[in-house]
Amino acid sequence: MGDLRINISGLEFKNPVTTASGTFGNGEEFDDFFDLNLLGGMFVKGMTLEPREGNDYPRMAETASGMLNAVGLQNKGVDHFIDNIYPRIKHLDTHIIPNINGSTVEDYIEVAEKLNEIDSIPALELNISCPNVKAGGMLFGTSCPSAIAVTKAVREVYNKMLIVKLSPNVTDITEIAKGVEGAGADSVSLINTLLGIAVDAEKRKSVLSTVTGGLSGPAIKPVALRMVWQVYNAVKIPIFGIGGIMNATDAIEFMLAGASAIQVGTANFIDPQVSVKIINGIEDYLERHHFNSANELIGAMEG
Amino acid sequence: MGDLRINISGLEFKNPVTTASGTFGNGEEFDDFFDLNLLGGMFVKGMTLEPREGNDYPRMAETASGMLNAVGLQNKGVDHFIDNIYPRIKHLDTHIIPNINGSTVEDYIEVAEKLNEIDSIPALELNISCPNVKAGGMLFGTSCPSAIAVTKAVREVYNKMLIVKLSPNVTDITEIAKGVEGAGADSVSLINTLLGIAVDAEKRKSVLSTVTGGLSGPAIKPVALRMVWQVYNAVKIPIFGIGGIMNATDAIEFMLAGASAIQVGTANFIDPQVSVKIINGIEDYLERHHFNSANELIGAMEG
Amino acid sequence: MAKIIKDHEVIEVRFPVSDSYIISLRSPVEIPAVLPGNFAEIQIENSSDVFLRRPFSILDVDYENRIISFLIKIIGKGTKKLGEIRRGDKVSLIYPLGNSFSLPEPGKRVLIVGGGSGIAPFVQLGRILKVNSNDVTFLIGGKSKKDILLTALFSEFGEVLSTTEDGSMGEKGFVTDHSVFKSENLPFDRIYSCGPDAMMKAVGRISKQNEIDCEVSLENMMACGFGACLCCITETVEGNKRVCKEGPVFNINYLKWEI
Amino acid sequence: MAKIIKDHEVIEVRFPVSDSYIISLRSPVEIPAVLPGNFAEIQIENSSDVFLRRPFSILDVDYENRIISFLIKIIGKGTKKLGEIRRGDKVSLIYPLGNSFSLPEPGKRVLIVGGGSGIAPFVQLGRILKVNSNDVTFLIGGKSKKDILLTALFSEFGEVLSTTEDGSMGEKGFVTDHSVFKSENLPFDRIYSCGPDAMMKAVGRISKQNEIDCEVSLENMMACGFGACLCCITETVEGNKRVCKEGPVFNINYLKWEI
Ligand SMILES: Cc1cc2nc3c(=O)[nH]c(=O)nc-3n(C[C@H](O)[C@H](O)[C@H](O)COP(=O)(O)OP(=O)(O)OC[C@H]3O[C@@H](n4cnc5c(N)ncnc54)[C@H](O)[C@@H]3O)c2cc1C
Ligand SMILES: Cc1cc2nc3c(=O)[nH]c(=O)nc-3n(C[C@H](O)[C@H](O)[C@H](O)COP(=O)(O)OP(=O)(O)OC[C@H]3O[C@@H](n4cnc5c(N)ncnc54)[C@H](O)[C@@H]3O)c2cc1C
Ligand SMILES: Cc1cc2nc3c(=O)[nH]c(=O)nc-3n(C[C@H](O)[C@H](O)[C@H](O)COP(=O)(O)O)c2cc1C
Ligand SMILES: Cc1cc2nc3c(=O)[nH]c(=O)nc-3n(C[C@H](O)[C@H](O)[C@H](O)COP(=O)(O)O)c2cc1C
Ligand code: FES
Ligand code: FES
Repeated sequence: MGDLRINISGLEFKNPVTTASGTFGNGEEFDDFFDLNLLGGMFVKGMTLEPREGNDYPRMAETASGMLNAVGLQNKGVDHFIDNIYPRIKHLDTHIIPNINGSTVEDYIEVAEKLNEIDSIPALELNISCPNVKAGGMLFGTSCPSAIAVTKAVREVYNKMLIVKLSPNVTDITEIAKGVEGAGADSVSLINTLLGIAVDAEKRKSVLSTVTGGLSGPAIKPVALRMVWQVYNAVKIPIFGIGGIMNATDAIEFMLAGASAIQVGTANFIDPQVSVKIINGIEDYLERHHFNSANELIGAMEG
Repeated sequence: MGDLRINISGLEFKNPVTTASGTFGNGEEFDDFFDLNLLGGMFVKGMTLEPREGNDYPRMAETASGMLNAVGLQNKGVDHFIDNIYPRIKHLDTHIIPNINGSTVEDYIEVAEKLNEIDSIPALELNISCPNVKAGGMLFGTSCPSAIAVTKAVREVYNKMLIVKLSPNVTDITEIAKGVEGAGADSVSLINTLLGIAVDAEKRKSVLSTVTGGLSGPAIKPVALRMVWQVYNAVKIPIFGIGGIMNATDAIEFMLAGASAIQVGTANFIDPQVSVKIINGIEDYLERHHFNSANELIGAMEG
Repeated sequence: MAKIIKDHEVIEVRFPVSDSYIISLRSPVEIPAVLPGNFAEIQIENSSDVFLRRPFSILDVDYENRIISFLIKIIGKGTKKLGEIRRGDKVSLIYPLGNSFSLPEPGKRVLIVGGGSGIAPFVQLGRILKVNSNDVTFLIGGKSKKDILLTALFSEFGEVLSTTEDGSMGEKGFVTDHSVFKSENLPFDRIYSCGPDAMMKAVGRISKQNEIDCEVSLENMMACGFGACLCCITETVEGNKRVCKEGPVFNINYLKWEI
Repeated sequence: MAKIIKDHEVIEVRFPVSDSYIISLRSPVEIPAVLPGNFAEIQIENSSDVFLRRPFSILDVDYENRIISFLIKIIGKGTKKLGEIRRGDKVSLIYPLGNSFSLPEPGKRVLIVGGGSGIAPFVQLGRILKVNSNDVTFLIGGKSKKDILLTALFSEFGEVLSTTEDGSMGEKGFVTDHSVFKSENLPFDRIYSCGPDAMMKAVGRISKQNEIDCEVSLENMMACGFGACLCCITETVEGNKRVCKEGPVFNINYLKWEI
């Protein structure tokens, strides 16, 4: 039986399958459907310093093989997470990784400082790529200097594993990846959603209250794979691959393109048990192709 | 009955429905399926100064609600077009618009000069966004200074309608759109394909010979609509909307988001008669919603 | 509440009228307890343009034979496709989801106002209210006679009134035009409503004016249906709440409705 | 050549073996003339992950009853989905597409080598060759007995030989191991082949060595199938050519095959 363990910057994941921020709640909603301890890790919903109500309804539009969302980081703030949510889920035997966001560098720093205090949280995902908030968010992730600045600032106050989540809405993602690597990121995760809109032709209105939203799902997989492959060839730090992963084959494609682990996003909405199926599917693949370890898949794609 | 005519920078199109370059051959392949004279216009396959063989096989991969192509501008050169192809199609009562490409600014200039000589060709589409060629191509379209430079250069030698086709693989498409507007473009067309890859998990190989290819089809529609809407709000020149248009509703969405006319691409492969259906569908829509003219749709989307 | 996600076998698709159908499916396992107001997320496969599951109220459950049914109105791609499914096909269902209607004290008088496919949750609600010894009046509205469905079923649980816009059945007009609302003191202790937004708001307004407790079941665009995505929110006095999790049933006083 | 794009009605889907089926469809209009080697582009609808049409050789045409049929092997998503279609369903077809096999002079001796679903074009070819008074030998290869299909049909037009890798039918081995190739002077004036790439190349090599004219029908990933996209090219002595338009049938000397 193939070894599914993956070591990412010194942190061991029991398998390469984790769930993407914003698509898995705090995990609790999935408790009904499978044993969360099976997961490699769990990226919880994006949090900010202060509570946020998020954007107005409608926040969702279905598109061809995908969906747009404009949730806009609705959350009760980092303190609520630490005091109320985390105690309820910390017993889980899987890595729980907060996803943090801010409007200013100071916001990011403060959230990171608070989370740094919590011993059993092994890592942080710095979201500099959310397309659904007015201030900050994606702006940090689409300019190289600001991506570097926020990464550096958080690096100074956070001394565990720092994962920076990159925006795909850029001309050259390798430039940003190299920038945050230089600024001290231990890993990058990509991609966040592509900026898109949906139009209601009958009503002659945009479907989302915010007009633009973030595109996710299988529609974006080719773009996500391309960016993972580009970044894999540009940086040395390990990559979490994200974007349209619906099954084990998709997950393996991301690993072959250079991801050390993957995050399952939108697929959770359609099949809340999909992550377990992906874990099992990777195991089957290793066996079928006579690999000893999932590590052998990373970047193993021939050009 | 609603008036379908659209005037774009002084050129009248009998309706807003045209076919996208590279997806309609030279029109001849579609002669079997419908009367080409019904089209608003026809953008012919991208041409270069010298003949090109294009990329190696495989050049195509199917993706969720889309496809990747890596054709790479296979064509017999502008002279062959002028001497052999154009004479065969010039009798058509629709605008035939060449799509031109080059590795250097000089290439673009030379092709444009040759086409400028042909009175009955009313416009040129300057492709600065092809992701499938090694030199030139998309590189012109992802940097603002080079997009401006090539537009300016062609503008000097070409005195009919100049349409610049923009790449979506950029951080800020409005910047490029404004740049080429300033450089003398009469219109912009967008989007070209998104850069993507496909991986064959069983063979652990990239599917395309070139690894990366261009993503088209309904998968990219939300991104394309977003860019059309952004560009509509940033420039004054009219827009050809392109990206995943499969039916009249899609076409109308693009017009509501700001396009003056649209180009049908990948959909031609699945239904070679789709353009006629779209023309009829727009007509129905105008009637059903009591519009007098298709012009009233342009940019009519409420936020 | 125990939830299941299982492929169910299609037993029957029946069209009482041309634009609505009742689909019955058999569960491979015991059906967990379903409360009135709960819904299911149905996956409509093999449709190139239906990516997400679709939420539908649970019409009825036959626990013994493990059969669950839905009343579905064709309004778009997914509902059309699902209606073309055939006996023996498999459909994946997640349920029971969402909260449920709260029950009044035994003996209280209840008005149930439904429109369109919004009547689906009221079969189970009506049955329970009858067991709970409530005096139930159903008021069903529609465009015309063919839109007034399930009246035979409802009449097992209480009186059934109706309105149609064209007057082809019951009183002519909207539900809120019905004479039942004309009396000074509305003879109800509780009102439940489900249907188009405008209808629920109008019913809510009347309830408020008459100080009658009113619960509505909201429709909404949902991506997951089980609380994971935060796409389906509605504004409440306590901020944005998930319609799929804290709802779909809300007391109108809890909602930030301008009525 | 007149082409049609039309919804066809499914008449029958028959599985002679578990992984291959013959599907027959009725055209709503007269079927245009179809030549051996022509193919159709079939749209497989309602499949969330089959976006493009799929190319299939035309197996046979019954002009009088307006019925066209295909022999299809299940190899992936689309071929699986199409096999689940039911009588009465509608399927959109575009045909006839591509070029066709060129006919030898009457009386010439012909060898036809097919493997897998690559035998489909040879029913029509065999029939025409018979009419053309050619002496035809069919050599059909497969993994095992169950992969050797249509032999009864082929035997109406000529002798039928076969090879299987497991020896369960005909000679054991690959088609190119067959004893028919063992003689010094191969008794054929023309060879046609269609099947897996490796098989066609092996057959091509033998043809070249023996200076026998050889035509092969190439498989290829196609986006359109009618010459519009330039996705389906193959290298020829005259540069890249479209397999769907200049092909799928090519003389091996025209191809840039290293054999
Ligand atoms: C809790 C809940 C219970 C429901 N119960 C039932 C039921 O018992 N029977 C029934 O027939 N329907 C019910 N619905 C509505 C049902 O979910 C939608 O009709 C269905 O999702 C439409 O799918 P479609 O693919 O046919 O429409 P689409 O093609 O996706 O959309 C067609 C049009 O309808 C709008 N629309 C789609 N879904 C919704 C929605 N959920 N809310 C508001 N507008 C929408 C779209 O914006 C679009 O304009 C319920 C909805 C919810 C949230
Ligand atoms: C001119 C022509 C005639 C054909 N005639 C027949 C026929 O008569 N009967 C028949 O069964 N098949 C025929 N084929 C092959 C048939 O088109 C493919 O089997 C089919 O497209 C596969 O679709 P799918 O969705 O099942 O496979 P997918 O799920 O799309 O793919 C499964 C695997 O097969 C590979 N593949 C898919 N299509 C092709 C292809 N066209 N060429 C090479 N590899 C491919 C994919 O890369 C993938 O690895 C023909 C192909 C061509 C070009
Ligand atoms: C409803 C929704 C909410 C999301 N919220 C967040 C978030 O809070 N923080 C974040 O970094 N990414 C968020 N994302 C992005 C996902 O984590 C992921 O990067 C993206 O959806 C692409 O993956 P997918 O195609 O598998 O969904 C969200 C995505 C969706 C669909
Ligand atoms: C096979 C193929 C070839 C293409 N060739 C060209 C080309 O030569 N020049 C060009 O400007 N765009 C080319 N394109 C891009 C299309 O014109 C269009 O911009 C893109 O496909 C998006 O539209 P769609 O989603 O409707 O296909 C090509 C697209 C495809 C699929
Ligand atoms: S639909 Fe996902 S939280 Fe309600
Ligand atoms: S498949 Fe499009 S040209 Fe051959």
